[in-house]
Amino acid sequence: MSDLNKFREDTRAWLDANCPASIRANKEAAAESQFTKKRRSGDSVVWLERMAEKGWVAPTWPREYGGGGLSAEEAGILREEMRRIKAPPPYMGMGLTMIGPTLLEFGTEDQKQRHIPGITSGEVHWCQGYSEPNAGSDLANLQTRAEDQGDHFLVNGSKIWTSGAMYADWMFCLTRTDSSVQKQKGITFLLFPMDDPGVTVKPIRLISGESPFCQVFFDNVKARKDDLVGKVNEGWTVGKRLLQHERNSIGGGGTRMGLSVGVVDVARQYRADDEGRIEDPLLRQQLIQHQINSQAFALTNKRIMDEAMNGQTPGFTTSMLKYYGSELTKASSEMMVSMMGPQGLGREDPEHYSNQELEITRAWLFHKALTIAGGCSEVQLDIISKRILELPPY
Amino acid sequence: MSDLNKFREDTRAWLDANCPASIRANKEAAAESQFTKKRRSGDSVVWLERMAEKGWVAPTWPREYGGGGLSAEEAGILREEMRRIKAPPPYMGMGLTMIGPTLLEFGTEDQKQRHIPGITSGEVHWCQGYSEPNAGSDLANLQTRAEDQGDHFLVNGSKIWTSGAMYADWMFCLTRTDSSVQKQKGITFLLFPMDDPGVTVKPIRLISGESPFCQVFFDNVKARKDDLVGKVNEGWTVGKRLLQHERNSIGGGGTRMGLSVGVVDVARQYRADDEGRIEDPLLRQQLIQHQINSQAFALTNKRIMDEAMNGQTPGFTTSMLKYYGSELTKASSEMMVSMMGPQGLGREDPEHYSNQELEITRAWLFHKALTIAGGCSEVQLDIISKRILELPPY
Amino acid sequence: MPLVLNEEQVLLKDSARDFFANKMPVKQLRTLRDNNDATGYSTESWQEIVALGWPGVAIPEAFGGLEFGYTGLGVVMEESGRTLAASPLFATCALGANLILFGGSEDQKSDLLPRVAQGELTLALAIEESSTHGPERTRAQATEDGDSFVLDGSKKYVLDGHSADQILVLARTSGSAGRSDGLTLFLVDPAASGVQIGRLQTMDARNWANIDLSGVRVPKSAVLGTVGQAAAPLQDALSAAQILLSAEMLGSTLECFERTIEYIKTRVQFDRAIGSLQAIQHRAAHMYSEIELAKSVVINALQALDQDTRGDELAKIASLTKAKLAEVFNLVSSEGVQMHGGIGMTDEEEIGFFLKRARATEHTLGDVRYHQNRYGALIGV
Amino acid sequence: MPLVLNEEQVLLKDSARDFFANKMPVKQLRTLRDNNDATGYSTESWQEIVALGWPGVAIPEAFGGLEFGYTGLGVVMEESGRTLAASPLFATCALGANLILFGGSEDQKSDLLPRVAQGELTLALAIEESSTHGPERTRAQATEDGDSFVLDGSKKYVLDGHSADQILVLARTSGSAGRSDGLTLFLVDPAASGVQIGRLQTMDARNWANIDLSGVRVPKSAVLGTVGQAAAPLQDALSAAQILLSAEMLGSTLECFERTIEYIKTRVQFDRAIGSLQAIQHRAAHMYSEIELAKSVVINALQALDQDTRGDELAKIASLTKAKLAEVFNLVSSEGVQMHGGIGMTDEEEIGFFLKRARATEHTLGDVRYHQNRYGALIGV
Repeated sequence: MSDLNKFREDTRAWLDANCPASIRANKEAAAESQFTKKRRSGDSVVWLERMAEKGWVAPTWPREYGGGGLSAEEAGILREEMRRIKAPPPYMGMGLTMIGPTLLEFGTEDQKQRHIPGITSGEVHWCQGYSEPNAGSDLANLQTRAEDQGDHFLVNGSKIWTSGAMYADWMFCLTRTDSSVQKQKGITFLLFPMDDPGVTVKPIRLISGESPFCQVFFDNVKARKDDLVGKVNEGWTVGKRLLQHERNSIGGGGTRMGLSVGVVDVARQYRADDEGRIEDPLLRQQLIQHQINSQAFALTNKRIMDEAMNGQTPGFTTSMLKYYGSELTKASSEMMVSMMGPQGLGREDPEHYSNQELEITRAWLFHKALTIAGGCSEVQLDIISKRILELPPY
Repeated sequence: MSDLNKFREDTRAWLDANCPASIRANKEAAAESQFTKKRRSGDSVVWLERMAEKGWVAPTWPREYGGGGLSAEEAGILREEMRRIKAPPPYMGMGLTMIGPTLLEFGTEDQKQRHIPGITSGEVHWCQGYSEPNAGSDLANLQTRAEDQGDHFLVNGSKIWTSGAMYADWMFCLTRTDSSVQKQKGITFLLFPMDDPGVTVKPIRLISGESPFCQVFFDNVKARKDDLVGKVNEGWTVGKRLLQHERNSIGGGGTRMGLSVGVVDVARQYRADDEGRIEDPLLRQQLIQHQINSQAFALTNKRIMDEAMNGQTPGFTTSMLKYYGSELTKASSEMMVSMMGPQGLGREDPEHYSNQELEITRAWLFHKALTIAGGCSEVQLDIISKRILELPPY
Repeated sequence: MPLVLNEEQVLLKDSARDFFANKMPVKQLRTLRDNNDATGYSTESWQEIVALGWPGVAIPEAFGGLEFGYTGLGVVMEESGRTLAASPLFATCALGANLILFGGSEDQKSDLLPRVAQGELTLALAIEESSTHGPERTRAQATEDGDSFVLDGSKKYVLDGHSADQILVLARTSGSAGRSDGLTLFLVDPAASGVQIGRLQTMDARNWANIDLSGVRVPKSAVLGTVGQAAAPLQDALSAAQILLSAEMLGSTLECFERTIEYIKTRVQFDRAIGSLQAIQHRAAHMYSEIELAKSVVINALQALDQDTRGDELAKIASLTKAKLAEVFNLVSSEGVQMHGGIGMTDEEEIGFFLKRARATEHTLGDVRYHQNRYGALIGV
Repeated sequence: MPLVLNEEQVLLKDSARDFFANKMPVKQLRTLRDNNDATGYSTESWQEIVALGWPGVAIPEAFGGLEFGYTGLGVVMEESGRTLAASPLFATCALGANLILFGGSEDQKSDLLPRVAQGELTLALAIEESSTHGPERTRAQATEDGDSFVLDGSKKYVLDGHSADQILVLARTSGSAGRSDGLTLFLVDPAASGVQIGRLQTMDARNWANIDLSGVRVPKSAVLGTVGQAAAPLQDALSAAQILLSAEMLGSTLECFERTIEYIKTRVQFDRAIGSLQAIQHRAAHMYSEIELAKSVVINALQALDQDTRGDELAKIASLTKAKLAEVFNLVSSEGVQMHGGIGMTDEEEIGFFLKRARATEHTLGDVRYHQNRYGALIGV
């Protein structure tokens, strides 16, 4: 038996023994995976603790910081085996997906030791201080200042679109330390705790209703010198690298983006005849066109991954995937709301609208952000023009 | 009885007596209206001569140059009465629509006397020397040089898209007389005869087949000094003014652009069930959408004319009409060819394709030019952005 | 007839513009929404509208109105659309009053229309029974019983259904669902026994209600016009309402577009106003062109109403107009949010209100597909 | 299976690219057209293709082919699409040979396929009878008469119908138009008595013919496979051909796009390259994205063929692929002409050839609507 087969057997046995039955195939438990330990209770805590002990909160990270030390193949097997029993992820968040990998690459030994274990144990939640009210897709155009005060920096300004800031313990933050140079050149990447008395968090209400986003204000917030990542004025390099992790996670890749139903389901529910065929010919047409594009897009995702495995670098094709995927997802919720007619117009009125209806209506509005956030569609098209097609600058 | 009613009665009587029966409601006769006298025969000559004698080739132009001296109302009545008996226009061409009005406004008395009567008698055909191979929509970027030789200019260079150059007697032409200044400032507007030995005309074959367009080459062509219109280096003012006459005549305004059938006819012929209802639901949908836009566009043409009558200046809305109308016409022939399936793919093969089929296929290809010629769609959108929406320059 | 407003209409439009901008800005709708206001519109503002005489703009002088025509009412609706003003104007004047005018007896007109014109009576029309428009699908039953009719059925998406003084209910006195004969309209008191009204919370923060009728007894005098003959006047009244709603949508579209153009002129990204980017400009110029078409179909339709065009010819014009306006309003409001970027996603910025309203108006009295289909049928393709 | 070419396929593709660029540039097609060439393709170039072994790329070794798979044939088709090369490759190899392979008897395969692989036999398939695709609509009759069948009917748009050595004719031995049972394929000698072939002049300058069959007598051995059972192998062969045609369309699309990008980089208007204009850039970037999708569906479909996917599953993939490619090729070629401006309108510039070819390929073996509809039916909506 190969080592990988052995690993699969062991993993399966361990998961069977250690993943509490109550949280398998359980939607709420899956939602709780975004919470740190202190916001959980019961089996969800047990699961997190057991996985953290194995290092499987961050399976491929080094064991010395609480990771699992697994190879990519082993991690793949772990994912498969977890999917098999419908186990939720033990923990999710920007610590794992963004700042963790960034610190492993750019952080000092001291930073790794102080910050990574809190992530791999699911105890410390991180949020991202990137966007600013006036910056939009022009991220580098940031105004939040950090002043060197000897052993620390003093941070003043504001960040927006900070997801989950109300629950975050720490922030990784792009700050301006030099305004006299080209805007990308005077940026510094800092870490600081959210319980600093100078931090104020204000939730943002969206057109779709409540949201995880916040605006965060800084009034003389202290960031320790040894929480500077990379060098002073060279934070843009660190920050851009981290962004590559983000771009792939927005856009939805033409998928349902968390919706429990797809566009064909909705068409069948609201617009089909007794045999499930869509009555309205135009609608049927739109639906087919959409399914063709979704299928072609899914194949494109696969092809580009396959090419990457084959040694071709995807490079700026990620911009194409972000552009097309986000437009596609937006179009699908657009169609769903349209098919539901007046039943797609409800606002938090569970008496007259089903949960599914309200969910889709919220998603329709929220999906308008997909083509705006993470580099809007226009910016992605600019990148394709410049970087891939090598068209002259406008 | 009012004067206008009297005028209508007289006109009706005169037309009844003078418009030969053989050319009424006659397609070929209508096509011949683009020819000068020397290229016609029979009743078509009679009709031109009689109308020219009345001054009704150019009904509103001054009588002293061979015009009819009619008021706008009278000219309207004349048009209506001609329509009533399906009389073809006595003569058409750029002399009447473009250079004639321009000379009446900018020409010297000598120029009017020498050039206008040839137009009002339908004896002298004009062509337009504007576009150049490298200029495209950037008309002012012209290279054809004119050198001052004392009593005349020597013209060298080339013009393209010169419609009807093979039959033209004269050309009105934009030439470069100063290359050291901003490109609009060194342009001179000249007239010269096409039988100058330095003029060579080469017909252009289009993707749709034979065309009225030519490329014209100038090798030391002489233009008399007294055929300079306006001042040296100020020809752009004259040329732009003349262009306003052109812009309205291109684009087709969403109409059939000379096609004998409309998109609904074609749909009925190729894709309808026995009751005339379009079978293919998507096609029906596209067709309806197109009819809605055509109807809305027709109403918009009317509204903008009505507003102009009401004292509002249409200004740059002509750019919108050009943009939308040309896209609409292009879309309509696109649909027609699509509906005809493989029968829409013929190339000059009357054995296997009907005349109508070949006509539509040619029109489909030719209509691709509508959004390119006379200021392409992109230029019209630029004009709307800058002049109407007042967006900052890019 | 020239497709332009006459001087009086221009004056009326200007004063409506001022009124809605000053008295009923978008902020008013936000406040109504955030307060879960029970009426769903400002009764104070409505009284001001009444004082201006606008409920009677389109009502003939013979019935106490100003007889200023549909174009007059249309320009008021258009301006109300600019600020998304919530008021009984649409349900009562554009929908209810027209139905009475086209379908009521002389007595009913003389009784009801002056009260509408005076702002003393608000109306709602209960027709829809499912999420797709189509009066001929009506299943609600009206059963004759001596001197009364007894009404049973469920009505959905009734505009102002929770606040109107009287509800016009469409029910079937004969025939079966799918047929347009046998339809009858009844004036029903919302307080009558057996009437259950449930107000909906909709994303555009306007006022729809579902209404259940269970053994509701009305006298025979409550029949509007003639028993079984509602279809024809109903079609005309719906056409008129679709046109007037399109006028409102035009105002919203224009406002949304102008706000977006203003925004992109000032919003700086990568050191330049985003309105200076050609790709944005071309999309803006395309929207401009579509809006020009929208303007034309609206004024044409209002004039057709004023010229007494009725029946299928009016329905054709109404469908052309509503289909085009829904398409353009959807386009402009979607692009409006996209061009506003992140800030456009927040509830704090008003542009999102236009996006929501675009959808809600599309689904009022027939969506794009419904009107495209009907237009196609009426032009015979 | 990873959606990438293997090394051998890459090598084949590279040599095909060189071959078509050097030996069969677009200029060749222009010359054929301008000379009204009787064959409609260069027999010399075809012999070179034969020498390279490409007619047998997808034919199993057992029948004298290279057994290099459909992906192999696909990359050759793709590269031939770049120069719009006219040759018997499509009608003979992608269409005819597959039909024999899927539907012929062992004897027929052993007899015919090696001759195709050797370039000794060219084929044409006569199925269409009207301007909309749909083999089940076949009305052409085959009447049994002793040891023969007698064929009567009219066939349209037969690819290479004027030049092929043998014509595969679809006719009805039983059943009626609209049914897919009762269809039979016959091998017909174009020189046989009663066969009338009229070559069409099409705008893409490729080779279609209409074929009339009037009392054409063929022996029973001319039946391909089994009498009345042609529908299933025909569906598979058509799916394969639709996929291979899509590969060709992909090559044309890529070439058209690359030429357009090159052009806008150098074409100056108003003192700047038009490719520096953001509105043009965004349209180019959108096309790029669509083309990426087109690439993915084509390689996926070719691999599915190589993995022996057949029947409705293959039909679904074929319709997805052909529908997407037709849409993208139409888009890219229309934008290509528009972005080339005036010069793009001239016959002298080659971009117009791509525009015409886009339409012609769309209408070969089912247009966008046909394939969208079929895809919808196969995914059950």
